[in-house]
Amino acid sequence: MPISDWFRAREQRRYTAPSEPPRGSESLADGVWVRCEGCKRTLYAGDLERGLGVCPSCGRHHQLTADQRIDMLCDPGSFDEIDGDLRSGDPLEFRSGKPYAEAIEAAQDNTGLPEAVLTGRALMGGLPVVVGVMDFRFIGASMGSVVGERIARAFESACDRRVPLVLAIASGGARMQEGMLSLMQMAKTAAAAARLADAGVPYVAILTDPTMGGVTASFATLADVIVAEPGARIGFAGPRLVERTIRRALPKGFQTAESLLGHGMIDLVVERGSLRETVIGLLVCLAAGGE
Amino acid sequence: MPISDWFRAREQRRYTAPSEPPRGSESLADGVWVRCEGCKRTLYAGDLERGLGVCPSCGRHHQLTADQRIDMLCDPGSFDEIDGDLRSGDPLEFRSGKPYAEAIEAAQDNTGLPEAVLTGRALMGGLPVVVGVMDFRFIGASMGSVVGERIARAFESACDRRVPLVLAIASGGARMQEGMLSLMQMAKTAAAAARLADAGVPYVAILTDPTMGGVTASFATLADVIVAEPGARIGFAGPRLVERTIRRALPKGFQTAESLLGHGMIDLVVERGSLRETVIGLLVCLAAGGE
Amino acid sequence: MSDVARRFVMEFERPLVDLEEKLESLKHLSVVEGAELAVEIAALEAEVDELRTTLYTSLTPWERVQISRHPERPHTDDYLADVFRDVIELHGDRLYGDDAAMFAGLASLGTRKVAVLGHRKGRNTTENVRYNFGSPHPEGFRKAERVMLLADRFGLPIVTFLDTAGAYPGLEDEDRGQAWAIASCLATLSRVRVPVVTVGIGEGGSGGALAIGFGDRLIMLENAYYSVISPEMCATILHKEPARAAEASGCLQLTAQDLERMGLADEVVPEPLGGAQRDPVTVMGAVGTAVARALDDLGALPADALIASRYERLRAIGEYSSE
Amino acid sequence: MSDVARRFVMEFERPLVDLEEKLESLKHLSVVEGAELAVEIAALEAEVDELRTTLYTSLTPWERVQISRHPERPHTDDYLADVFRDVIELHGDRLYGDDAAMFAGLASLGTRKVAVLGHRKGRNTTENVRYNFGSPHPEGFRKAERVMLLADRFGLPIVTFLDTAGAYPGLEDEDRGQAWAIASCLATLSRVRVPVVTVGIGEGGSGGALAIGFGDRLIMLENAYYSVISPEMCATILHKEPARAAEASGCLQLTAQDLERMGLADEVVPEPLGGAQRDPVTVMGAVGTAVARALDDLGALPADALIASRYERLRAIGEYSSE
Ligand SMILES: [Zn+2]
Ligand SMILES: [Zn+2]
Repeated sequence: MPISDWFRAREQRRYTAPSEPPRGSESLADGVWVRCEGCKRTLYAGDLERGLGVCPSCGRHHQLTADQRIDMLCDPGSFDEIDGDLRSGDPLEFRSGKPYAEAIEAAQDNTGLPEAVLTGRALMGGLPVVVGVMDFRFIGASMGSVVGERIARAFESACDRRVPLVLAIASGGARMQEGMLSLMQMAKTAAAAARLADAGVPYVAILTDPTMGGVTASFATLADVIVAEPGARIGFAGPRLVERTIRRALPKGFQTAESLLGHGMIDLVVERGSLRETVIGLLVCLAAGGE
Repeated sequence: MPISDWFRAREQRRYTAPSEPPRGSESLADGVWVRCEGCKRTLYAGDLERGLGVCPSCGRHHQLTADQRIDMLCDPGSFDEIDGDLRSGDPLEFRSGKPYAEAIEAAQDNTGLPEAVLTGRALMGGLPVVVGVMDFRFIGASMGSVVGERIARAFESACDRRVPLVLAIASGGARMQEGMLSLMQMAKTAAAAARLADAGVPYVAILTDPTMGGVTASFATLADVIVAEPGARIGFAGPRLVERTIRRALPKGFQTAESLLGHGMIDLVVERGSLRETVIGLLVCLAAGGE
Repeated sequence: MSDVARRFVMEFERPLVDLEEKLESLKHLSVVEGAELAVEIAALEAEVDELRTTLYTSLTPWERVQISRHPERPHTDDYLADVFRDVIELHGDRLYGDDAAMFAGLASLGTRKVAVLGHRKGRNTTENVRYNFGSPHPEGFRKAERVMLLADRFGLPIVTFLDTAGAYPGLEDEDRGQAWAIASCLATLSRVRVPVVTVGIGEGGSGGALAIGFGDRLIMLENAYYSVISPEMCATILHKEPARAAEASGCLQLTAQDLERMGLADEVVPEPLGGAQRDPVTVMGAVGTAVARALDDLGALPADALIASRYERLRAIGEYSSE
Repeated sequence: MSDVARRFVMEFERPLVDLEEKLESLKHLSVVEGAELAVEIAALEAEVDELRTTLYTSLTPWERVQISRHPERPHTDDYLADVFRDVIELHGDRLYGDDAAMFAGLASLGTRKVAVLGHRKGRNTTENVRYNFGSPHPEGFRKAERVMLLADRFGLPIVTFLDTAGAYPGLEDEDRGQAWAIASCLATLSRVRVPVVTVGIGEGGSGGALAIGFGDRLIMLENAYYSVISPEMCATILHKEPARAAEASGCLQLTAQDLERMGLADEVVPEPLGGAQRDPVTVMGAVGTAVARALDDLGALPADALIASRYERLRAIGEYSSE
């Protein structure tokens, strides 16, 4: 299906069956009007929504919810969640700042999601894939035990079934409220990624705004092909920490997708409107040799 | 055998049995007095010779002949040449400048060597190795068909016998008088190096002054461990070409072993007096795991 | 003929172009002054035709080198646009930078998916600066190696296009390990378990070409060259006179025909009289066909046999005697 | 006691040091003024002893973090000098640079040859600047990965020493792919077919420690820490007050004891009262023994079983429920 048809199909699906609003779709369409952080203009929420969260005025790619991301990436109705039953514990009984247990509950209430990542089986352009999407609203899409476990299982599921893995990534980094259990998710997901690579099964990562810290330094950058959305902030250390370290102002564009493309770190910067098509094109290529 | 004992043994061997001077040893000891290119002082040739070609005044590491290199690296009397019967042809009938056939003959007469590399089986600290040493006096130790063939066979011999390979390298690059046959020796030796690496057999390269062009860009830098002698000039493009390209003076130390160490390209810069010991130490380590 | 004046003229074409220009002005006169010049024009046309045929059918190696460098000659980007479909460029070495002088990507060739590598040259100054005149930095070779490994992992054949005067001889390139980057490409290219087909489309300059320039088949365009050293540099070394490049070109045996004779090239794709720039579409079509045919042949081999034969192919190169 | 004044004093040691200094001056007086102060001195000595014991046997997590950062604590270089023999440092990533903040090399441990990786900290300002205070650049991680692969190829066990506040958060480090370099280390370390034994000897700061910080065994010194984030940064994020690092240290459960309880550390090597800097030789000896024992255990496993168990070990980390 060409991308234009698919957009039309998606529109129809969304607007002819409005009885059940998609889980978590309120973020961008909270009110009727929203403010674009890029151009500071006030936009009609419906316009932004229809434009896949891309500002019609300045082109800024706003964060998407997990469900919006699934909708824009997967063939309609094809997403079949796996491991949706996993829930975070509070292994450190972390009480400094907002108690962790409360933070999780608030995030769940706010997003309607069980955790910061959704993983499942799906189709993309008719190709079976394993897909994972992260939702920044959920405690900054930080990687605790559940995120690490679902990501690792997604790698394993792709490996076992020999179907490509597509991850749409956003994250503030590790989830400090889970301490070392969180840090070790980096090693765990990287090990799972290494196994998938050794098995010769494709893995395409889509880095979205923002992708930082322990997630960038583990599974996110171990993909066969790394695609990023325009303007996405991508890095390891937070920009404020870098600024304090170097004691001067950061250059314009530092840690953006475009800057990292120039530094050789990512394969492609692709606008959201072409993203699905590009990823499908990549999967078709990477899966071709195995036939 | 500690290196000091070995030096003593070597001295004895050289001076108690002077009846047959080693092939090609005239280069450094041509007359009684030689001039050091490092400090411009005039040195007693015997002193330079006894110091393994290292200037006692400024420490400059002068080029060694293939035989001197074998003497300083291998256990006394252990070197057993292989493929010594290979001789260069003149496939392009290259006549521009000095005719190639004449250049080869002159080099053979001048050095007593059949070609710019000697390869063979030997012992180093009692360990069986395959060893190759290049002699810059032979048409700048450029890589033609014979050099490429002997190097490739050395890799294969090390691979077949599963003994480490040690190459003491010097070269001006490809041998242009053999045209594309010369260029392709880069791919041939690199392919042989790749096979040795995949077989898990150690390969230590010793880069000496100078190691340039097609040799640096093929087998020389594919070693598991790269050791260089102090002050050795190592690079791809010749310094004059680089200077013409960038249109300013080259910085001090450009393309030296020390500079490349700082740029992360080589493992160790080792003085000639410790070289044998260091290489043996490396071989002992790298060979240990296979036991 | 009206575009004669705008055409890029190679040194050796000058006599022909002078004649062509004379013919053109005669024709212009003829329109103005009547038909009395017809005989003279016809004679001149015959002379032009003869010279053109003589000139282009007895090209010296140095003249071929000039054709190989012709700015209007089809470049890697042209092949990507004309011969392949669904091209997805892959950027960056994931280590230091993205080198525009080296194309790397995935594409369709007919019904086949392949990885494509190629040196890039521009058509104008802006492009040439961007592509560094086709001379890669270490990050270009490291990107190429990354994509070789990607192709290897996913069983995609590799098609490479050679069009470089050589790796860039810059100061920082040396510091960042130009030699290391090329050597690593060579080792990787020798061991990838997928078919590798190389096409010499223009310049094949030394190690910078070789880094993506060998494999299971080498196809050369009629006027492409492949050489251990540039003719100019060879002349400089031998005679301290770059101007003796023509002589050096002959000595180096760098033409497609030389390579075929030496058994290094498997196939020479003919070009129209005067060079590929005279009819790029036909030439590119022929290249596409030749590549597809080579891939058909190679696709029949199991991977083990493929890399064994690639190794034997390399091992057989060289001329020497055993005394 | 005469070196009290010259000793580096950690914040929490101040009351003890004050008392020790008072005791010392009393003793000095006693020498000059006669023996009438003996009773007072004896009382003070008892008080000092009691305080010392209390202080050092009830260390808070934050106090342990301070001990882990003690400048006189044995560092990687000290272990290389004392625990290993025939150390050969290997330099460079073969891509961009050689990072002194990361040691990589080959060495003997008893009769065994191993590869050693370790963050490096200095003893003085010159060394600290040279070692970038133990915070590696991307080229440090890439060197480490290169040596991991070398060890893998030649079947050499890997021993790593953790002692870093974290990867360096510089501008060029980001541009050169700090995250990519760390991720690549993690993937490689997870799949090398040789035993990997990690020792936390001081600071274990976040991704920069983890890059060489997991494997088949994790041994922690009693006062080493290992944390997802530095206590100061955690306090800044939670409360915008770095000064609340003590509180954050407790919350993060970053001590050797915490790690052992959580099943992440396999063994805790005890330190003398006050920290490893009080008796480095004994501590280093104990570490050497622990590493050798771990390698003995692991050496019995075939490579397939080894990497399978390493993977299972990682896969088991995490706490969650299934609803
Ligand atoms: Zn906007
Ligand atoms: Zn001197």
